[in-house]
Amino acid sequence: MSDVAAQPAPNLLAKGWVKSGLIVAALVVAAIVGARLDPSGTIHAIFVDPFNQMAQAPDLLVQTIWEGLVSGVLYALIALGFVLIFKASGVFNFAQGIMVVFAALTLVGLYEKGVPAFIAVILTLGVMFVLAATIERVVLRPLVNQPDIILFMATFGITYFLIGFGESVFGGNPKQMITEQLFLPKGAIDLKMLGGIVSLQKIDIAAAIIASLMIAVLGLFFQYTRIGRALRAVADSHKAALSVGISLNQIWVIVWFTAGIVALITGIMWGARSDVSFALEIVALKALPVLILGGFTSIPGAIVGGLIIGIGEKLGEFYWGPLIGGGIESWLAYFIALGFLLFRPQGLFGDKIIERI
Amino acid sequence: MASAAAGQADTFPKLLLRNARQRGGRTAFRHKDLGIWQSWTWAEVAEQVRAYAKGFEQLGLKRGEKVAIIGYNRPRLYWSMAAAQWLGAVPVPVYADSVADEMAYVLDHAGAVFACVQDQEQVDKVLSVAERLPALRHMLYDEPRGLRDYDHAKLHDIGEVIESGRTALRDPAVSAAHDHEMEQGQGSDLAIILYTSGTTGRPKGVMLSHFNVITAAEIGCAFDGLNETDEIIAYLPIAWVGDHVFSYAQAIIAGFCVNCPESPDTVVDDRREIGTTYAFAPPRVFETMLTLTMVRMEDAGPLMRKLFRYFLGVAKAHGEKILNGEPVPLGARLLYKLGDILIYAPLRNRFGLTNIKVGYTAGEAIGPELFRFYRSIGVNLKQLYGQTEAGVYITMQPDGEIKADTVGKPAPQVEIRIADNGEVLYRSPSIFRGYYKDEEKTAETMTADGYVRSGDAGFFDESGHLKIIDRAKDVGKLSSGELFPPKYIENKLKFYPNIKEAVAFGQGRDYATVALNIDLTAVGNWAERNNVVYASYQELAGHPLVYDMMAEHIDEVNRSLAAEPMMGGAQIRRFLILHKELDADDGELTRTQKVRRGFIAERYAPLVEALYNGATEADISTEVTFEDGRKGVISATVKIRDAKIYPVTAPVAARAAKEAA
Amino acid sequence: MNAHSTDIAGDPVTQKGEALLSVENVSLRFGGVKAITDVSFDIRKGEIRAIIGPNGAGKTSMLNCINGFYHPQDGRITYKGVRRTRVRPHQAAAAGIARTFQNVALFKGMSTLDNIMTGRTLKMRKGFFWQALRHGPAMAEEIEHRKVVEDIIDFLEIQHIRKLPVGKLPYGLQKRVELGRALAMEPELLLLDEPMAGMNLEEKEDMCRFILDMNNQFGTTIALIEHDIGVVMDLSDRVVVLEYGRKIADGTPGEVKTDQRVIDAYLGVAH
Amino acid sequence: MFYREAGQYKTNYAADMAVFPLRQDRIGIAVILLIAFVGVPLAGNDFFLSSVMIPFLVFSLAAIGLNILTGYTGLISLGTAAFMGVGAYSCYKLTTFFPGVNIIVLILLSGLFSAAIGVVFGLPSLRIKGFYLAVATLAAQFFLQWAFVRVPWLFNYNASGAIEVPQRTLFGLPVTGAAATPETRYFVCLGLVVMLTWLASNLVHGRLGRSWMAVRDMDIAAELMGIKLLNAKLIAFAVSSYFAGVAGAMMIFLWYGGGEANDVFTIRLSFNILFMVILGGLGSLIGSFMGAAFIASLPTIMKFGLPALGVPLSGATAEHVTFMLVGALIIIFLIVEPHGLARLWQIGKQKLRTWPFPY
Repeated sequence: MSDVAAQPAPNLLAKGWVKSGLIVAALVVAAIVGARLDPSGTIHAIFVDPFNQMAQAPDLLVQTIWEGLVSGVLYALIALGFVLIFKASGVFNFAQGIMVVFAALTLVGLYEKGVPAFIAVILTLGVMFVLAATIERVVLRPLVNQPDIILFMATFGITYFLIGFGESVFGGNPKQMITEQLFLPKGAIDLKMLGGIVSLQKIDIAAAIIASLMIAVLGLFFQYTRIGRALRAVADSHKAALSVGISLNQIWVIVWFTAGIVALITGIMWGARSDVSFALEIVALKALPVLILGGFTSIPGAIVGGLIIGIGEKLGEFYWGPLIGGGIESWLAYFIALGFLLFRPQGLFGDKIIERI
Repeated sequence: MASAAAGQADTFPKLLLRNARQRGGRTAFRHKDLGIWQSWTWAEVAEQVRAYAKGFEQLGLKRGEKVAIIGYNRPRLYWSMAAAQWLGAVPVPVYADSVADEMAYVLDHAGAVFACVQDQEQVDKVLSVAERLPALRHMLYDEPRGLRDYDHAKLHDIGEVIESGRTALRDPAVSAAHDHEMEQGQGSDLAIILYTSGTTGRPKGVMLSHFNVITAAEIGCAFDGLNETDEIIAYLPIAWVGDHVFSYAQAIIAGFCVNCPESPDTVVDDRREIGTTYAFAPPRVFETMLTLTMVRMEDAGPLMRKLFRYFLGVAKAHGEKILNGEPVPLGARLLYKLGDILIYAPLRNRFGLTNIKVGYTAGEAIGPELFRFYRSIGVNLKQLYGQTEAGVYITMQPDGEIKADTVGKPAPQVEIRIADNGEVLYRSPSIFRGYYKDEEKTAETMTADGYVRSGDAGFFDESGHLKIIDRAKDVGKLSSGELFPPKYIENKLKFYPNIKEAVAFGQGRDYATVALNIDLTAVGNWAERNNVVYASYQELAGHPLVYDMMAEHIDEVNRSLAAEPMMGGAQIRRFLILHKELDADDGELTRTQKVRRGFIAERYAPLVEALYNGATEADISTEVTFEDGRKGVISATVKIRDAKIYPVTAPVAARAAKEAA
Repeated sequence: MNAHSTDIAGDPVTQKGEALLSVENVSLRFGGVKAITDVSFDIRKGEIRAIIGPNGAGKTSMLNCINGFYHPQDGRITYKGVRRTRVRPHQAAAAGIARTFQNVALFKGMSTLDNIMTGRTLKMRKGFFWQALRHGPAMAEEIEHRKVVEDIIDFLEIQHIRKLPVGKLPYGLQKRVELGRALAMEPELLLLDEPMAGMNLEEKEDMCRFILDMNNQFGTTIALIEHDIGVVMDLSDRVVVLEYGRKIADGTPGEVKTDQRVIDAYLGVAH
Repeated sequence: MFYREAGQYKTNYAADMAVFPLRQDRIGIAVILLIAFVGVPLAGNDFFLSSVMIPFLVFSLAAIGLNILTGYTGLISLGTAAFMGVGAYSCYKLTTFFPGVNIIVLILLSGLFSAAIGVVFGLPSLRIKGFYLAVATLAAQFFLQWAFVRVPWLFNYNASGAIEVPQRTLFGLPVTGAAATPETRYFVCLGLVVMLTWLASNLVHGRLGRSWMAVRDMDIAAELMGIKLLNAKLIAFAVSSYFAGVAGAMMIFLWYGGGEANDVFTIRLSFNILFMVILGGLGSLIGSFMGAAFIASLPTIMKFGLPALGVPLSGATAEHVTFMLVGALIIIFLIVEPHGLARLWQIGKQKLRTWPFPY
């Protein structure tokens, strides 16, 4: 993906076009936003009031940041799945979000069919492996060497198929995650701090810990196993990977399976916080701005990006959202990412690209 | 059709003006240039030619002087001819691909004072021999590319010459004088000198008058009903009589449109775009098209191939009859119609022959299979026999009387007689006035009573169609004095796909014999089907069953020879199959794959000897060159067989046909 | 060529022999990597100027600086007497600098004709409205430029591939189309980056002919990078030799050929 | 096979540069138009017109819009539905402000607003490319979708939050609103789509189209040809959004007869239109129609076709199976012909032209 971003010559922002365009963009957003604002004290409401609130109720600020942190972790987990696949196969896997839902649904569905919880987990892992192998055989292999956009579209196909398949098998109704059966903690810890109470859900703490653990494991896997090194090699060059003695097809199965494991864990965590249903699909799209921010190929980028997006959007929603009617969570993440992108087209951790001709 | 008109319009410039008056708005010339078909109407062409002629005059061209025309088929080169004729000068078209030396000879012999050439390449060629051309005064070119830095003292852009003439013609007095100059021309004036590319010796300049060329063109136009709606593509050398008559004379007489292709490489595409109604091509063009068809069809899907083969079969069975208007059962007619929708019409479209009214092939013998193929898919392909000295037409095939193995009946106004040695002699109003600056050759060629010796041997068959056997000088005699036409026999044999090459012997001998080469692909296929096992060409060639097969072919050839007048004596008595393939690397074939009969007779002398001494086999060892250049010796014992001889059935009535004509 | 051919000739703003473009003390770095160090030379109006040197000598980078694709950190580039060090590529194009690329950079999804037509973009003026109608002025303009393009097609002898998509053409023809596209811009300065790379002898001869014809007939100034020393010696008026981003020689082909440093560089003598 | 090219020659550049240089193609287009204008209204019932043909036309127009951006200029957009929404809401506001102006004029004008918004969201395209840009267009999708819900001014402060389509007439015939017959609406849609397709075809065959494709195929070389990348890209965004906007206005005013952003202009619609473009064929106007026909008709075929084949399906299951099949078909199509239906059509046409030869 050498064409992801280009910065052939510096000083683009100095050029009139972009500058005036940005001003227009800002004006449009401001106009729409402005229409929602109380006409009196607009500047005060935007630039002073929120910070006042933060200072006055630091406990609320901490609570908001924590909320953001947790959803950020989950975004980061989805983004992680993307990055794994993108790094190893150059495929922009749009189906990652659905894989999360599908994994969670399978787990719950198996449990509902009477399979013990942990066996269900193992079986689900098996299902994810079968899925990875099938995708490699049925989708990726015939499409090898096709342009990126074609592979991208194919993952749309996978998405649709998995939605239809999942709903046919498990039904379309939202389900409850089997949190207790997996010995995940429930309830909340209330911390007294900063003159108020900050409530931390235990499951969220668990999620943060498990996510950190998983990232650590993945890091070790990449660093110290033969397959892991091969995976890193393949990210640089397909030929290099072949020289390690692992076929490209095997590598694809392995990455997709790894992404499947990540998806299952994400699904469990997410399912524990809300219902397990295909409504998650839209939420999963949030991983995309995370990717923009972190760069498509950087695992640390995915994590940091996830946290920035998670915290940023919660803060924005909580302190500035009400000013314009709320619900800005649906798009704020994209704007944050876009803002970053205009200044660093290759993402936070992406490599600077020198375009050659 | 134009005989009456020719009374007044007896030269090409006059006919051109007639066209400008009668059909001024119709397209006269098209040239695929810069991506589109640039077009000129008759009125525009007449105006251009008129101005061009004035430009010529300004450069000093005089009545009777010669103008060389060198290049591929370009409108402006055709106009150069007309413009020269306007002034009573004589155009001398020259083969564009001839090397500088040949060109120098023709230009010098003709005494060309002007040369109108296509491009830089031809300019360079002429300049390289300029010192041998003292008469040459000016050179005009069509394409200025690359010529910018040349010395323009004697070099002119045709466009500028025309422009300059046009400017001069603004003066009414000059204009009138210019037209008067043209009026001076008469039908009996020399219209053109066409140099024949003689296979031996220097080219000879065939002089044709306006009357000759106009008559010839009218014969053709009337014969096939050509009119102003026809389209022709001009791609054959402008120095060749066929092109001159078809693309210049007939176009002006009938008023049809001449289309000049973009380049020699794009003729096929250009022909398809135009969809010519009147076409001419030597057999090799048709052959290449058919070969390409078959090769491409090999890559088609199996279903498509089946369909194709099936309908080609249908076409073979009924196509020609339908084209000839003969009765065909309704079922077959419907089947053919279906084939037409599915295969034939698309094929004709691919060949660019969709709108074809009549197509001609000439120059050499066309294989009957090839000829029938085109006719069977609905292309009205005909053969004609012609020569430069005849102003082209000698014999033509009338509609409904088309045969693959004859060249047709004498063309209108042409009289033919066959000399005792089998040579074809002809006489018509369009025959040439003589060779330029070569009285001796002219006298050799013309008989006292005005017949022209064609140099070809032939005979009339029972229906009055002329069959050409070979060059008259190549037709030999057996010791009995009967005709022995080796090439004719060889060609008959080579029409069998199993026979790749044949060499006939018999000159001065008691009877005719042949040595054969089998076609390894065809016979190999046959062997596979019939479980004949063989390890090499030599083994297959010596196989008794293969000999039996060849014997059958020879039997058929003998039977057909027996049925033909004067050919009965040339039946094959004995034959053998050579143990090796004749090869150009060994000098047995020319590089153009023609057998070198004399060389072969010498090289395989023991075998030839055995053919005549009654032996049933003979030993031979020959030196061969392998593909990697190494030399080796092949030895073999070659079997010789006798063939059956049939009693001669045809009347010895060579002259009888003349009355039929 | 026909009457349109005069359109292709460059506008003789400067006298022949005068410097059309001069490069002074130019240095270019990518991060810590020095691609070009302190290189100066000039290109005179109407000449064929060759830039040669071993792989990685910075030749292509030099061309990239000239047409504004890279911006050198130091030094100045003057074109037609105007300093243009920080020019953008499309501005360079508008100023009459065209180029071809080492690895053919054609628009693969388009036909030969359309590729060359894109070279006319800067000369086309009709607005959006007329283009949307594709009748009247816009069509007249298209036809006018099509004529120029057809002259180029004729010049380069690529009539038979006029309507074929360029992606599937043989390499030699692609190079020719690319040259046609650059020529369609009616450039004053034409930068050719290895125009003959990967060609067989016959194709090379054709290409040499086209380059010389272009130079002769239209007066186009040409700067070319080429590895085939024979070609360089035959074609060029003057040669500049780069090695490791530095200029090691500059002069006529004859002078350069006998320069010891050039001989060393090409024979790989260690420094 | 049916192509008889012999005798079709061009004597001027205008004919040579025609969009359909072959006579058979021109006849084909004429026949299709005849069927569309005469055959379909005569043969189709109301259901067919309003549930099959009108959606097909609307989607086709939107697909053409996206194809100009993605297929011709190489910029992926996942925000088409949002730009359609801008058109729909603009049209709604315009009908409110200018009740006297002809509705067709307003539909055409509403595209301009969409184009303006499109340009704004197209600005990042200079700096970011490929999937980064795709994600950036999601910003437009979600922001605009949010705005449609949260800015009550856009829907005239209706309690329902939905656009309520007023009745408007053309030559006395009701074109929009409950009283408009499917035939009328069909004819209006058809007329608009035919006209706009013609304009799109003109654009892509001209200088602008070449600039777009140049940017798509090799942006660096395009810039060195003197093409200003930002200009070319922004014009592509503008034109693309214009088409999307008009399609959106048509969708609400001529097809749905009213509706709410969250139900209609969702990201799923954006995806669907992207499918149409990819399956139909990137960089092909005909492909846009084919893709629209395919994607738009698939659910209907599933709904009515499978039971007809004897596969009994409940409504919900049918929907699930439809999803699976759509997903599978997308993958199969991509594998069989990554360049879409248009390429298949091209190949078929080439076969017919070279028939009986394989090439």
